[in-house]
Amino acid sequence: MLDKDGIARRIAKEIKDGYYVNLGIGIPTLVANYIPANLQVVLQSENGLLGMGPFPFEGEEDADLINAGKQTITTLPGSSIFDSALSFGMIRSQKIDLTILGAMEVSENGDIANWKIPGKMVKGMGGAMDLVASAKNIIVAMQHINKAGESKLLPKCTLPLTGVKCIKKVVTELAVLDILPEGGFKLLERAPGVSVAYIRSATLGKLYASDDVPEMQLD
Amino acid sequence: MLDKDGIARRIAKEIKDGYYVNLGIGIPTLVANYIPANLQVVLQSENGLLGMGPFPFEGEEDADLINAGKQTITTLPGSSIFDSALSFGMIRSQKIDLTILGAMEVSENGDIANWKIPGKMVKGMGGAMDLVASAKNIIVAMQHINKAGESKLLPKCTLPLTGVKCIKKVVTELAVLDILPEGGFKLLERAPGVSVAYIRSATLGKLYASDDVPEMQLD
Amino acid sequence: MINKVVSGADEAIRDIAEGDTLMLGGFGLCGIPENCINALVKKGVKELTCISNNAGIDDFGIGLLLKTRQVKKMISSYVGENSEFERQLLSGELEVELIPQGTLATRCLAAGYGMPAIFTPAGVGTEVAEGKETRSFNGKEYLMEYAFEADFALVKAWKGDTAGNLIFRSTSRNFNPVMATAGKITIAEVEHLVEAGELDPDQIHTPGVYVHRIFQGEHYEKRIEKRTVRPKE
Amino acid sequence: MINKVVSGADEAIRDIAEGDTLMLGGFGLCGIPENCINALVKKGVKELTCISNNAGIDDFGIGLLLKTRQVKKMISSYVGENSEFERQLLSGELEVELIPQGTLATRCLAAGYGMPAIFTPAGVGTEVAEGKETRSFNGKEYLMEYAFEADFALVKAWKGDTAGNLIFRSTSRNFNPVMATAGKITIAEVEHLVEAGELDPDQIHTPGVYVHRIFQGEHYEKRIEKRTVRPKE
Repeated sequence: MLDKDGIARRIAKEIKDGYYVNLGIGIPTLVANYIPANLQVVLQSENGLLGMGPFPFEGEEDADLINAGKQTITTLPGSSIFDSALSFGMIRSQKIDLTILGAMEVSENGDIANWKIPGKMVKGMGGAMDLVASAKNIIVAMQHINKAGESKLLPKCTLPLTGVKCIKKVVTELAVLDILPEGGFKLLERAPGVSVAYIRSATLGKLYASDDVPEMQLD
Repeated sequence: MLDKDGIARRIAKEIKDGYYVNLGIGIPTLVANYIPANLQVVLQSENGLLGMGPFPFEGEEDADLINAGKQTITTLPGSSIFDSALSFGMIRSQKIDLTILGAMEVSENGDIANWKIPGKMVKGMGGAMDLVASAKNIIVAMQHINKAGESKLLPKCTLPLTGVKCIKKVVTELAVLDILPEGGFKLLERAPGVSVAYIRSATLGKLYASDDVPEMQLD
Repeated sequence: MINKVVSGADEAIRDIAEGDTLMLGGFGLCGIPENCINALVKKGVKELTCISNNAGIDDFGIGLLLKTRQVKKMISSYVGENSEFERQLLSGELEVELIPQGTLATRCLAAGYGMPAIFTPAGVGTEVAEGKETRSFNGKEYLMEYAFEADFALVKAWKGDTAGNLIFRSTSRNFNPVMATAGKITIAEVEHLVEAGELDPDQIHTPGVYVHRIFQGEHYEKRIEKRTVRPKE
Repeated sequence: MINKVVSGADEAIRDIAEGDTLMLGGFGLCGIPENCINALVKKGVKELTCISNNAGIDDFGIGLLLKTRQVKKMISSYVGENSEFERQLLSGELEVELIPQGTLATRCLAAGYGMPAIFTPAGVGTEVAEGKETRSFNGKEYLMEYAFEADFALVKAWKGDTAGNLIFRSTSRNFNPVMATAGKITIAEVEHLVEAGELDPDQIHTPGVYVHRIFQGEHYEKRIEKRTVRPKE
């Protein structure tokens, strides 16, 4: 079973040379730590920055330079700044190659719910609805089962949706799964030490899995 | 009867302090020469400039700095440069207080034709259709009668239209006229030495004129 | 050029009236019109509808206007950093309309560019789409969303000149330029107000035609919401 | 950052093929992609559809492509400065679609901003509106116009860096930034190519994400179409 950093490490392997990537809040943010140094990759922050760098050194924080999670950050050589309209313009026009974000639930037809729990204070969808509706390539980083032990990979989402039929890949503490165009989760890789049977038991949505699904390589 | 500069001088009197103004090609361009120096007025050029200044001094032409008529020009302190989309954005959102342009024909309901003569080589509408469709305040600078002696202020335009029901004021070599919301030209001023009768004979569209219409004051 | 300078925040916001709709620039606490907000608190004008990506925190930004109960309705994409906000929302004192961040930005853009409506895929198939017109283009479904109408846009820039031209600094740009284009009256507060001619025309983010009033702000706090750092190596 | 640099115009346009649709930046002869046009003439690729505000003059700009009969169709707002153009148009060799300048710019914007269609009042009630959907908003009529699709956008900037970020100079900006956002492949030629990090992130007009290939152009002529001057006082 993977911890959060393990999920981030596995997702980082999906990032290809020359990608522009948008990382959501939570586990996705950790992915930045595992992008191989030899790849040319640019991180977009939807508040208006391409080329997000690491956190600033202590004492060098700049209140005018934050990411979409409102954290102080830095720029890199080649960074560019733009306004919110152009930022979502490039998202809608699919200039961002890969979007990684968290989810509360994902369904077997690719729907995602990650912004609202009825009865709880609703904080808002931020940029998530724009990202999932527009991105050509979305990976969801999430826990396979919630704290009550229930599957979050479902036949149908129970929570209010963020987007429909948009998710193509899910990485959890247990597995890497594709969502098939015709519906259903296809098990691609098992987390180290996790059995297909266990993944099957933890997946409420339709699961396609051969018995010889390989174990993830995290190197 | 006014010459072209006279028409430009009369139109310049319509410009108020604090106006952003777009001047078309031809007589409208001349208006810039007659804007009183004590007024704060900014000229927009729709190729992407606010704050158009005079022609450059000889030897100081800059190929990168032209107006919508492709003439070399200068900027002024406080000028700004922007792209074509924002330029027409500010035109559509009515940030330009006054548009002055030429016309081949104007009709009594405010239609204008100024871009195409069937049978002749058609060069294109440029920005004219955007300007007439969006501007809140348009003055047409034109000749009252064409070279064949025919009126260009008509019941209905005969040439392909540039815009419909958009012109509110016309200044010609003979007169200043408003176009009434209910239709018809209302004679406001006569050019020096021109009679109401003559203007009536030169206007094919419906003309409303009292016998004591005043003569223009040009300074 | 046309001089847009006013003496300060109080003069700039003098005619904002009960029931008005305001746009306020900024993302979180970054690039918010601090002086205008403080002046609105002082003026006490009520029943405001505020279009702003976020709602500030309890003791800064729009949070100050919430504390004084001047806000009737918030139109935002994310409002989660504010306990007074939560209290008023749950008690029904405050109306909230949550809309996707890109839709928020693009509805401002639409207003500034004179486009009455735009199409976006954001929210298709979700509760955001309820009651909205949808339309397919090239096999993909879009929502039609309308341009915002705001009585006033309040924006904060780094530098501005007397002609109203604005330059923003780093990610404090965010919603400010699009909102600046979208207000019926746009008020800009700047950290550095300079004479017309001191800014390079090529570097101006918001042309002065969109700005109706400009003033030099005072005592910028520029609070940091989430200070994240790494140790010096 | 991602390095977008190619060796020159020939490499940049290597895969532009017969029948492709191109956007070409510039207004008149101001800010046109001179090097790309010359390379296209050399390559001889034919049957091009060119989206460009103007069509150059007989011996410069897109006029060069017309002379070699490489252009099947022009989509422009104003084409009047070119006798070869006129000849081909009258003889039926060249197809021309004239559209309002603001519509041209906004259809590029729409593509770059991922908006499938926009509404504009330009052309309502004229022959431009023929066959187009109209719609009323707040009592005013608009045409629905579609985003452009272009295989390649060819733009010319003043400065650019290896990451593809662009800065334009003065009114040579014009259509270049909106077209840069709108091409499936965007090729930028620049007068000054610098290393990533040499441009101020706040001053970049076109973020590098929109630019796929960049190169330093050579021998810029930058011809002036209408030299207008005043005598030195």
